[in-house]
Amino acid sequence: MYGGYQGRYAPKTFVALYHEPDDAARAIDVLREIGIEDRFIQVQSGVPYRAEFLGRPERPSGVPKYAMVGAFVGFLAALGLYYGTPLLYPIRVGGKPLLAVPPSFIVLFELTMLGMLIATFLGVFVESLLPPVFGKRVYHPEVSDGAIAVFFQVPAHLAERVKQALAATGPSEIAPAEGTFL
Amino acid sequence: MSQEQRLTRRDVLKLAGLGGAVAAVLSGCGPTAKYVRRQPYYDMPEYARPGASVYFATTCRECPAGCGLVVRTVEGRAIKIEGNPNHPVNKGATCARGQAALETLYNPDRAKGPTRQGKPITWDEAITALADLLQNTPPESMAFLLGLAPDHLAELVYEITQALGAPPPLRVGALAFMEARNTLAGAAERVFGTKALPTFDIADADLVLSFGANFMETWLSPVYYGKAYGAMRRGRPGRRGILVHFEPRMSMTAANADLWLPIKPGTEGLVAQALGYLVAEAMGREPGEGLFQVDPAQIAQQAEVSLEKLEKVARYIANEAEKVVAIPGGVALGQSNGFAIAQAVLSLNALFQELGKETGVFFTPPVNGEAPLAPATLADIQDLIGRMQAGKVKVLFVHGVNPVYEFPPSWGFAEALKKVGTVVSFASFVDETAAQAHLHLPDHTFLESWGYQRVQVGADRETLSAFQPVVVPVFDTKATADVLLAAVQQVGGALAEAVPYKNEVEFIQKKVAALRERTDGIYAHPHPQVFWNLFLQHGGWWTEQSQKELARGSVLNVQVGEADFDQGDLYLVVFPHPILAEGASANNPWLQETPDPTTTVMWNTWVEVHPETAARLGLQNDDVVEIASPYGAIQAVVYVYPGIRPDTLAVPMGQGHTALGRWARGRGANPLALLGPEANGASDPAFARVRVRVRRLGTRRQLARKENVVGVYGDGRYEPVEAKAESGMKE
Amino acid sequence: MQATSSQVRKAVITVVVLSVLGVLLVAAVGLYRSQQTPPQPLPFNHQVHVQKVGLSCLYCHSNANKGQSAGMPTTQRCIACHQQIEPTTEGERILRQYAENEESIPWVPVAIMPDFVYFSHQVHVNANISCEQCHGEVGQSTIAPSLTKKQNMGWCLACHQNQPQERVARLTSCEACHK
Amino acid sequence: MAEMDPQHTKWVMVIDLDRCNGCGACVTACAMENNVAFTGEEENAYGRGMHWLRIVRYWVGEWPNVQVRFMPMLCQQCSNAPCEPVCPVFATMHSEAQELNIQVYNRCIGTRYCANNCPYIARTFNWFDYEWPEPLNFHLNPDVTVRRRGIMEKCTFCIQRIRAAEEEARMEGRPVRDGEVQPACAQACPTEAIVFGNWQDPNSKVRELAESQRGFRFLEELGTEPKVIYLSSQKHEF
Amino acid sequence: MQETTLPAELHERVEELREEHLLLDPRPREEMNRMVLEAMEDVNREYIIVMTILGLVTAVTLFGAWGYLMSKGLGLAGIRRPIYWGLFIVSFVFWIGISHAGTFVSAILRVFKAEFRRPFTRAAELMTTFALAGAGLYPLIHLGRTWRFYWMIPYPNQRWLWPNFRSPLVWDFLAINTYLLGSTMYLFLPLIPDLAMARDKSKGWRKVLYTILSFGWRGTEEEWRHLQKAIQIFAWAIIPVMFSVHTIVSWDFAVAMKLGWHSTIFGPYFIVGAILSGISAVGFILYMIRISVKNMRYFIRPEHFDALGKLLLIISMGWAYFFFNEFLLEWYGGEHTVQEILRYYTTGDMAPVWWTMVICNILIPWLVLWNKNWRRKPWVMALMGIIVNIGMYAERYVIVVGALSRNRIPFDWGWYKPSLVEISIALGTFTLFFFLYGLASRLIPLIPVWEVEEGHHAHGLKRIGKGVVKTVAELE
Repeated sequence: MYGGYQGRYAPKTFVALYHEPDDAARAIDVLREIGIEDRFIQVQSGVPYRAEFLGRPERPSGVPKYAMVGAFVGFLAALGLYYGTPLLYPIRVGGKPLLAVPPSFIVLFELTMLGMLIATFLGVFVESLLPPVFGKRVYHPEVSDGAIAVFFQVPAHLAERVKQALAATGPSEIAPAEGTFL
Repeated sequence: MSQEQRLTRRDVLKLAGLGGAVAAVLSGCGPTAKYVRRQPYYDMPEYARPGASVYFATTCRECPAGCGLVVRTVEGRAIKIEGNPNHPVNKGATCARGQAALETLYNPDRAKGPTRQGKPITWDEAITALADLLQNTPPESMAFLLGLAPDHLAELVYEITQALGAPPPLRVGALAFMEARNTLAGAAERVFGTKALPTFDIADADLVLSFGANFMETWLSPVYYGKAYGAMRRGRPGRRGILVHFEPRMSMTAANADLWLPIKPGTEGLVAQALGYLVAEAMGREPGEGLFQVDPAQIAQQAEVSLEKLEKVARYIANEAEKVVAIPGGVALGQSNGFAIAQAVLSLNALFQELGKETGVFFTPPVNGEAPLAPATLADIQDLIGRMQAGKVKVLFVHGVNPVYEFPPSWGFAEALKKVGTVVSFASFVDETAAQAHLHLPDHTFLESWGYQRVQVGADRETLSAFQPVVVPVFDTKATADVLLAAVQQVGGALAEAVPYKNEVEFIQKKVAALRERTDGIYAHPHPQVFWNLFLQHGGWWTEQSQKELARGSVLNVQVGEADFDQGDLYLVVFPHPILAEGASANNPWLQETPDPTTTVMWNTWVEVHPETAARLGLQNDDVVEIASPYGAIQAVVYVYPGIRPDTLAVPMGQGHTALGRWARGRGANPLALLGPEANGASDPAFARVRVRVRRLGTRRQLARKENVVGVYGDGRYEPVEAKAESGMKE
Repeated sequence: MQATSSQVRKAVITVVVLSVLGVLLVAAVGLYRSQQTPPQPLPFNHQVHVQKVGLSCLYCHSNANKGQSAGMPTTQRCIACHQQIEPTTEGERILRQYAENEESIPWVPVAIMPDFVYFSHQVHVNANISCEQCHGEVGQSTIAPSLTKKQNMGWCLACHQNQPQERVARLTSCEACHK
Repeated sequence: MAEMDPQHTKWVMVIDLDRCNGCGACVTACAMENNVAFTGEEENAYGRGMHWLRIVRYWVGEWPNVQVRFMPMLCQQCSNAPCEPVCPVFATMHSEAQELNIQVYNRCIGTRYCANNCPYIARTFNWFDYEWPEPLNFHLNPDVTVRRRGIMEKCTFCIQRIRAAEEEARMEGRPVRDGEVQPACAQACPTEAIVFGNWQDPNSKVRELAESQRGFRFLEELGTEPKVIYLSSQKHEF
Repeated sequence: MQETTLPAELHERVEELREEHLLLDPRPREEMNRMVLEAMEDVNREYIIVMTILGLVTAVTLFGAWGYLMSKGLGLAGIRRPIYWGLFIVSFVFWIGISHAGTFVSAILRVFKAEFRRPFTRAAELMTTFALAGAGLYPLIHLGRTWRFYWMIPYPNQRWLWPNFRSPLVWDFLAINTYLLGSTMYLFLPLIPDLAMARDKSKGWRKVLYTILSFGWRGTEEEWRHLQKAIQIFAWAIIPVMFSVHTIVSWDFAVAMKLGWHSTIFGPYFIVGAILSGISAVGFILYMIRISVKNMRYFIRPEHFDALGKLLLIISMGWAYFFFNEFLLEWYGGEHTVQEILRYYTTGDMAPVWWTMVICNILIPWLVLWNKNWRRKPWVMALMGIIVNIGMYAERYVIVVGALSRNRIPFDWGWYKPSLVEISIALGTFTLFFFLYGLASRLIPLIPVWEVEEGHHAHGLKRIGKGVVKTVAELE
């Protein structure tokens, strides 16, 4: 965020802590009124809130795409294993055809599902950029106590103004946020 | 197995793979550990190739029948026993016992070397001791007990005893008297005029009447009879021979019969005569016309058999059958009137001949007319035991038989043995007799031995069946013939002159020398060495052409009479175990593991009890019972057996060893303990005359059966499951 | 909190690196050891026999075209030539000893076929497969060779699958090689 | 088929139940040829005998007309073998060349599914590592793997003998002759009840026997297409 | 929550509702966090003693016995010809059945928005994972050559061999692995926020552990969005996987040419049986958690047992339906062997086990569970959990051992006696399960706090006339 700015224009991150979603939603409105774009605001919460609750922009999750790709890969793997490996070394058993169709559905199903589940699982981490191997990130530990932390980035010279504006929304705390390793 | 075996008589068997140290492959965890490690030869015989099989022809000595074998060996180890396809007795087949003979050879419980009073000695010491005995014992106080095999040893011992002036060797064995060989030969002499064991030619018979003869199991020559039976059943297109069997219990032979008539023990002779009467009647003969003077209806009642069934059989013989054979044997000959029964049944054959039917009794011609030494009679044995008891026997030599185990204890052999100064056993195993022997000079097993056997039953031609070693001796054993000859030479003098053989092979070569003159053999060659090689290669000598000559007999009107029985509640049938026979090979694990055909029992002694009798006595499967006769008692496990008369019990022989080895010792019981000393009229033991009481002991022991009791009999109860059996078998 | 986090990161990285190194080390030692030839009762030199003397493989391994096993030469076969040669090397002296004692030479096998495999040299030799095709250039080695090619099931199959069409089914069926 | 196809044989066994007298020679012969382990009394009493070939014995009828039927039972080498497809690792498979049901011991991992699925109960399992105390192990057949614990085994129609005969025939450039291959059981059988041969050979003994009116295949209705053909016993009734 | 608008005269009723329903009885998040953490950190002496005993017993009875079994051979188990599968497979099917609990609770109930699930989804999912861990051992234990199990895995190798994909055991292998991986991931995903919470609130080694496990979770909008989407996908996707697992297990039997097994209804029959045993086991586990873990009486209340009881009753009826179906059709057929199998089950040696099955799975649940008061008693439900699981174990025993004891050749029927080693291993998996569960109860938050809090947000009271009712807002 704000890459390239130095000195008093250098961006600074602050956190405002709320205990009610209503307050947090108002705070976000305030920030937006001040002119801080949505992409410079980040909300952390101990329970999931829908975007609409806090007046945040709806964005679709990328996880289903992973699921689909994973399922597809799993399906292909199953196809390869079920219909490919017997051709590599044909071994006949029990008068059954080498490439028997009915049992293939079982293998296809299982591996498709496995691919899908693994991809979905990994998708969460990739999409959320977890674990944070690339550096420090802002966090407020009270989030896990149910607080809603609203992080926002402002150029340093605007910080005081924003803080004052937010005070009206009843935050339990407004403080500069430091990135940490988690 | 680590001694260095040096080249012996023939370099043929010098195989370094075995001669050197034999060790399991080092990877002890893998299955390879079970194989024997292969090593390169020091000097490879030209016939051998690494990893390739070499086959040696020899003869089976698990029983005296003399079946020809071909033994597959690989790098000096015997791997598999196969039948010799050209052999006139078994024509390529073998029985279970022959198959398992490799376990006799490689049995870990074999005697490992000569011992005196249980302590190992060298063979030189052993031979010196033996020479000492031969020299310093008055000849009349020596006694030799030999088995029915091998014949060459019996003949050598006979020569030695003749030279010494000692009593001739007695050939004995439990199997021999269970087969009632003397009775059969005696009856054959009376009916057919030949004193020899008759062979019954059932292969092309239309009907076989078997009076107790368990000819498919162990009787005389089971593989010959197996072959003949198969041929009788399905050997001729469109003609199928029928088997009718009379026996109180369903033996394996009875199990194969089309009609099994469980007649009352002891009435076999009467039934045979009644049947003869009925056949003659059906063929339009008037009673009294040289026929058995009997009343069939009364006999049927006496024998507890349906007259109607007998009449049906008689009509079948009269109208349908061209060739009919009547066989006496097994338990029938062990009755107190066994000799009469044998004559009555053999006479039946003669009667059929008279009636214009074909019958099939023939005698295997002895090779060059030399008959083997006959088995001892009960009187001979009792005489020997009496002399032993009286302390008149100073030295007893025992080979090929285990009398302490094989003679019923009531004969008193074991006690008499204690009065013998020196007992010399030549057994390959530390059996019950060897365990009491002063000198134990273990012989090779037959797969390591030279020798021959004179075929008495089953061959239709003169047959001398040869033994040859197929492997080098596994343990430090020595051929008894060689040991005796070495002792004889050490004694020297007149004895050595009278018995002038350097070793066993020379003796055998001399014995077979006369055959070189014969031109009717399967091979002929005047040169001794070539002839000898051919002899070994073929596994013996026999004539090219069949010499089968069906014997003609005369009908004897014997008075069969009633059989006598001892006091007791139930008749007892003691029978040779179909697999283990008399039990000499009871230490062969696979023989123990082969299920008995009719009960599927393995590894133990059972007593067959009819379901009704079992219910009456409160017996169930697997109950341990005590069976007591006036002569002794044994414990056995109840097998509720649907195929036995309710008034009869049956116990197989073969178990109850107190020695012999880990797989035989302490297993089951020996029913010979129940038998008495009476004879059957022909000086064979009347083993069927005993009657017993049975008592539940309250303990149970699960019999190892291949069958499932529930599946076959229902939940522990006896219920014939006909429908179930039939569902799998199209009839 | 930061300190703890970086300690954790360091610890995790160290453990991963160490275990990778450990696995590599074990593999390297194993690989090295598997390539060593076992000590033999006498130092036999194939090169001398094959290249200098010009013996064919079948002279000593005479059963290769007759049966399953190629066979090792008997002591007699060795000494037949060597009794005419004055022993100069250690190996020749040891050989004489074995011959004098009438003992077979306890060669340590370098190629132990598993006991569940059926393999016949005869069939392969008669199918015009040269010895070198499987055994490599044994004739050039100076010590008892370790197998130059990894002989495993896939190695066998590589050849068996590459056969005229009508034979492949038989040659790739399990019972063709497994007993 | 006029010519025998050397690439394709169909081994068939005919068992004449009318000849079979149940003597058990086949059982022992099989064990001796194939290194079948013995397990002793206790194990056998608990149904753990290793017999590849057993003689099934049935009682038929009521006293005194009770009769016995013997039926040697072994792996039927089914063409549609139920045991084969259930093996996860192809340890049991169908040989196209031999038309046999092959058990690859060293591939077996011991799921025992094949044994459950065999309607003939023809398979036995190595419950333990069985011992052949030295020197009893000397007679072990080097052509047959000694199975260790955890492995399923069964009758192979003595495939080692088939292989040896085929190899010999191939070296001599001729087809395998009828009767040249004999499994241990057929070889030992005193009554010649067991006959073995190649179905593809139109002149073979098995072909002639199998076409008998008495021929049937056990549990044929299951569609397993066994390659053991039984000839039924027809006892004469008096 | 808008209870301020409720009139005072309804106060009593409100209190009643609040006591009844966890989700109407909110507590501050900090407090719930504290309660959960307290429960986790409550490593007291009793706990250590119990866990030590469980651990030692597992080490001996399961792993010790297994090692012994492997070194000697499967003969140590009571299996024999023709009963080649015994207690191991019975236990395998049993544990696979138990493993259906978690998925059923947290996937099916989640999809159908059954709100009462919220506090115990994790407890149930843990059961799935640990039951699968136990179940997964059995195919290995039961192998004759366990050390060769990897031949079932499809991977390129020098043998050029692949597994036989036509074998039900490979289907099994794939399905169990899919299910194990899937359900473990499904357990883990909703756990992340709770682990992050634990990370924030703990010290020492726990902090290290949770830092690693929570993957740097912060609770940002994106994280929540992706997580919820993923949970949604999982909830839908894991259901067919779950069905497939037990169906395939049933096919192990049903595809066999074995009378008593070869039945078309085995798939659904097994699934219903699995859910029956799973759900009843959840009841037992919840009871155990409630009595043995600190602060859990707040989270796990009679309402949950009541709901489980109702489910159990329905599923027991479903099971009875399938069971009757299977029995009737076999009874009606004329096959000798099938007739014998049924006779063996109902009046033969197998009768005690068969009747145990009928009584425990049908009779007792039907007699007890219709009664709301009994359903609401935690100990009753715990008892039901034990009884039904005894019944289900018996069912598997009957199917596996019973059917194998009878075949088409009466000569080769058999009987089976589990050996000490087998029983020891079977018991060992129980102790392993409880050991793992006990371990987990102190290592990860047993209650998904964020889900409970979400539930608190979603639930409210509404006055209708003079009454007051519970309302649920759809948050997801």
